[in-house]
Parts: sequence; structure tokens; C-alpha cells
Amino acid sequence: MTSGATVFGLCAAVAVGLGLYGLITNPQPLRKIIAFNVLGSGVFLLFGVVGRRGAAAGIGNDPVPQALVITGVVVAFAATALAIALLLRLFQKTGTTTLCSDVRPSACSDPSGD
Amino acid sequence: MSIATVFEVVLATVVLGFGFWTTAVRKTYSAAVGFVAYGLLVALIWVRLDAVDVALTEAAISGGLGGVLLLGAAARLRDSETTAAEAPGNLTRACAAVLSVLIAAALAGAVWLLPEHAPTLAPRIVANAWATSLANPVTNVLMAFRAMDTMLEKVVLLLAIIGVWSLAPDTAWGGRPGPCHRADPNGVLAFLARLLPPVGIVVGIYVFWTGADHPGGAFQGGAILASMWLLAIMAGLADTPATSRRWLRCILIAGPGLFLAVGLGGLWFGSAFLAYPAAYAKPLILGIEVAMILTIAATLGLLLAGAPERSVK
Amino acid sequence: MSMGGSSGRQNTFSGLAAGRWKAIAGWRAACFICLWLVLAGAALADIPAAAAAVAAATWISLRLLEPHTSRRSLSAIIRLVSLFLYHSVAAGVDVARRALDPRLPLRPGFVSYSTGLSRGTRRNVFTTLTSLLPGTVPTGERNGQLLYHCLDVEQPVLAELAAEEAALVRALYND
Amino acid sequence: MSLARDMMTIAAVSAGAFFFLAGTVGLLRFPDTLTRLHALTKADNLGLGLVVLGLLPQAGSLRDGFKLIGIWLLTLLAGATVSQLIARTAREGETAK
Repeated sequence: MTSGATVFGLCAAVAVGLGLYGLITNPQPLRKIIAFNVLGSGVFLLFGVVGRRGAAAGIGNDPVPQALVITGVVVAFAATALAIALLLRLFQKTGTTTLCSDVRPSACSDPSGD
Repeated sequence: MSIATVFEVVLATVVLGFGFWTTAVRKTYSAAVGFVAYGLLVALIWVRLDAVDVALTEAAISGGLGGVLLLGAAARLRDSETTAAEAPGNLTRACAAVLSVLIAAALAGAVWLLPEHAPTLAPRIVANAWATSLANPVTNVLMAFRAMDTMLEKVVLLLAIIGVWSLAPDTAWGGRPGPCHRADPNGVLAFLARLLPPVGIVVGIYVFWTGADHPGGAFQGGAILASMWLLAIMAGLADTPATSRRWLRCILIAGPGLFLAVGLGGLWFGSAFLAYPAAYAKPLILGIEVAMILTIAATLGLLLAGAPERSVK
Repeated sequence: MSMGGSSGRQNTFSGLAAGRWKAIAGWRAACFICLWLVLAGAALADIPAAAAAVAAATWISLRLLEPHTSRRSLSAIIRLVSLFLYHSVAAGVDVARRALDPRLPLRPGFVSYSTGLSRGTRRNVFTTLTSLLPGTVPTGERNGQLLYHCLDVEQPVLAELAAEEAALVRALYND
Repeated sequence: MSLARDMMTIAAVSAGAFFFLAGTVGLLRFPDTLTRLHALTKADNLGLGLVVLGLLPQAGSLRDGFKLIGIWLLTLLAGATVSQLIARTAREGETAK
């Protein structure tokens, strides 16, 4: 069973690397959000792997990291939702989703009228 | 190599394949689809790690609701995908690749060097389970031993929803979140949205209720209830409530509010903040959880619906 | 799972006798109780949660899917179910044969089928059932007719659809 | 008795896996969205049904058996409705071209 934990631990490490690379190199903000979620799930998996090593007293995985990951997943979802709401508002306000400050300041075509 | 190890290697490879696809594919919409598949398979890894509670959360919230969120955003931002000029140069890419490989290698090395038996809190949790008379150790940690984390996490959800709502244009302040979904009331989506929600409600409440003794709980149950609500909204059978509604705001603060009240009660009557009197531990926890599942279902649904876009009229 | 017609909420509600309406609500609640028992098993301690779940599910189901009156016949339902099972096996075998055949024998095309079922839930039940017929996928409606996509337009698709509709009407919608 | 049950499980689950494989081959070989949809819905529904049928003898209790059948029915409902939604979108996209 420990071998499984090692396999998934290596998988988690690669997922963190993939997420980090995507976060840096993808120009689209939405892609950055997705990459950040991949990175986050890798970190959560590392928790799970360490917890798997702490199997004791008839429990297969240390419950404390499990509970931390459950809270973490929900918080990550809330952060993603907030980030996407910001992005959609940016798009609504400026008609583009670029994060560069030196790009043409397009005539603010705000459909909502404020 | 045993057959279980082969299965684990294959599973890890497929998960990484989806992770790679999600990072490398050109279209954002395809990346969102890849992330959904990735999230659902990661849930299988959690099952193999003997953490079924986390697997349910990962499948329901990260893969399911998170996937809907990303797909919806990708569909709405489709027109903005033409700005490819700002892609970073080769030097930046190479540096990012080196950095990512180094960090992944360091983490992999740490995993490789982990001791066979890590320090663990499991025996102490089993030894103290009598205090709450709940059999699920994860629920014990969430609701009693680390209740502070769970309460603060409810506050984070509340802050997130306030943040999303505050992005509303002035004209739509206090209005209905998200676009108006107009689907054919006789269509197939409406048909599914008429049949499935009652079943989903029974399953959601079951997942919540069984969380006391078996894998499950308020987060997973709340996510199922939220998805049923969203299905009805997307099929045009229901509409998102105006954010200025008093009952909605009461539901949103019910979970953290009751949690805080019980915690202060512990300070007043007992020894410490969030200390449950042993005789009432189980009913108190259940009460908090009932308030929590309502709050979680409403918050997750509203986070997905997004900022208010339509005025109250 | 009971399925109702959805022809105008007001009409259906006022046209239905109160006793009949209660019977339908009770029948649905019984279905949800069975679902709960399958999920959780029978335990006295579960009664509060089970009661809440069944009450909420029944209320939502009555709101989303209005009750309707039409006689159902158990033997016809059993015949429909066995026809459905036979069709799912035949459909799977058919698709597997075509997919694995090196010559890829496909003659795809569209076929219109005019149904006697009213729009709404009845027609949706029918299209959902027939989406599992061999070689057909419903792709919506055009000019009031159901438009099916077929893997092989030379097969007797229309006759099979008509047989399926007759079986469905005998089982559930025999008014 | 247990041997007969195991044999039935092996036979039915293998048959289910075969249909999943055939559905995937169809997904790769069929020419357009609508025909691929046939491959996915038909073969995978039967494949999952056979896997469930094979697992039924291994279910610990009657309740577990009903749970398995429930999973199959829910997947069937989801697959049938989603395939219709995709089919309608694909047809409208085709006629728009």
C-alpha cells in the first residue's frame, strides 16, 4: 500500500510543477486560474500522501490532514469563484481580459452603463 | 509489481496526462473540459489513499461545481481569446520550465525520502471520539477538534460571496445574480431538471446525515443540493433570488452565525471557545451542521451564479 | 418513478380532485422513502433526516412535475421494461458490430417521425427511451416532428419507433 | 456456489469491458459528432449495465444491489438526456454551416 502512496506522491509533485509552469507561461487569465487549481490539487494530494503514511489506529489516512484538505478544497473553490467574477467584470467593463497595463485603453464600452 | 501497483501507476499517468493537456491545449474551453476530467480522476486517487471524505469533496466541489464554473466562464470569454500577442518569450518559458522542474523534483525527493511511518494524530482522535459520539473521525476533526478552522472557513465563504456581489454594476446592485437562463420549458434539459432534483435532494440529505458515522458530511451534501438548485436554474424552471432578499441573507449567515453563537456559549458556560458540553455535544454539532448545509448549498450555488447582473425589476 | 404531464399548471391543479392529488403525492413520497431505505437502511435514529428528505423531495417533485391522471397498467409497464432492456442490448451489439467492422458499415442520415404524444414530459419520456433504440439518436424537433439521426437509414427505424410509442402509451399514458 | 457467482461476475464484467472498448473504438473511428454520439451512448450504457450485472452477485446485501442498479439508472438518465442535448447542438451547428 505504501508503494501506492509513493506513486501518487510523485504524481502530486509533477502536478505542482505543471500547474506552476502553466501559471507563469499562460497569458490568458482564465488559464492561469485553471493552472492554479491544478497546482492546488497537487498540494492537496501531497497532504493526502503524508496522511497515508500516518495511517494508525484502524484509520487508513490521518484524519487531520484530511479535514484540512476538505476545508482547503472549499476555500480554493471560493477563491476561484471570486477570481472568475473579477475576470468577467473586467471583460464586461473593458471588453478584454488582458492583464497588461500598457495595452490600448479601449474606449470603455461598458454595457452596464456606470 | 502487484496488480494494485499497476493500477495506481496507470491512474497516476492518466491524471498527469490530463494535467498536461489542461496546461498545454490551445483553447481555454478545452482546458476547462480537461480540468473536469482531471478533477474527477484525482477523486479516484483520493479513494486509493483511503480518504473517501476528501474524494467526495474533490468530485463534488472541485471537479463538479468548479468544472461548471470554469466551463461557464470559458464560454462567456470565448470572444476575448484573440489576444495571443502577449505570450511570453522563449527565455521566460525556459526559466519557468527550469523553475517548475526544480520545484517538482524537490517535492518528489521529499516524497521519496518520507519515513515509512509518519507522526500521526489518528490514535488521539480515536481515543477522544467518545466526547462527541460521532464515529467518522474526519467529521470529528472538522466539527469538534479543529472546529475553529471550519468556522473560519464558513467566514471565508461569506467573504467570497460578499466579494462577488460587490462586483455588481451600480444599476444591478441587490439584483439577481447571473444571466437569465431561457430554456425551452418542454425541452430535454427541463425534463431532466424536473426528474432529478427530488432524487438529488434525498441523496444530498443522506450524504449529509451519514457523515456522522461514515464518509460524507455537510460539504459534500451541500454541494449536491447546490447542483440540483443550479440544474433547475439553468433549465429556466427557477431563477436566482435577488441578492437583497432578507431570507437569502439569513440563510447565508445561519451557518457561521450559529457556529459563532455555540462557540461563545462554550466560552460562557464551559471552559473555552467552541468547547461543547459533553452531554450536548452530538445535538449541538448536528444543529450546527444543519445550519451549515443550508449555508453551504446557498453559498456554493450563488458563487457559481456570479455577480448580480439584473436589477430587481 | 412517476412521471406526469405538464399541460398548464392551473388547469391540472383545479381539474384534479383533491383525493386523487393526495394519492399521487403519497405514491411519490413512498418512492422517496424506498430510495432512502436503499441508501441508508432502516434505523430508528435516521427518522428525522429521512422525514426531512422525503418531505422536501416530495414537495419539490410536486412543484416541478405536476401530477396528472391517466391509467397505468402494470403488465404493460413490465412489457415496456423488457422491451427497453432488449433494445439496449440490441443497440449496444449493433454499435459494437459497426465500430469493430473493418469496412465501417455506416449510412448515416436524418429521419422525421411524427408522434401522437403531446409536447412536454410525454414527448421527453419518449425521446429519452428511444435514444437507446438501436441506431437512433433524437436530435430535437422540426415543424412539430421529431428528428432522429440514424446510423443506418435503411433499417426500419420508423416502424420500431411506432412500436415503442405504442408500448409506452399502453404502459403509462392510456387515457 | 461462490465459484458460480465468481464465474458470472468475470463473464459479465468482461463483456461490459468489451462494450466499453467497442464504444471507444467507435468514438475514434466514426466520422462525425452525431455518429460518435451513437457509439458512446449505446455501447457505454450496455457496458455499464453488464458491469453492474456482474457486480450484483458480489453485493453484500440486497441494499447494495439496489444501489448498484440505482447508479446504472441515474447514468442512463444522464446519458440519454445529455446525448439529446449534444445531438441538437451538433445538428444546429451542421445546418448553420
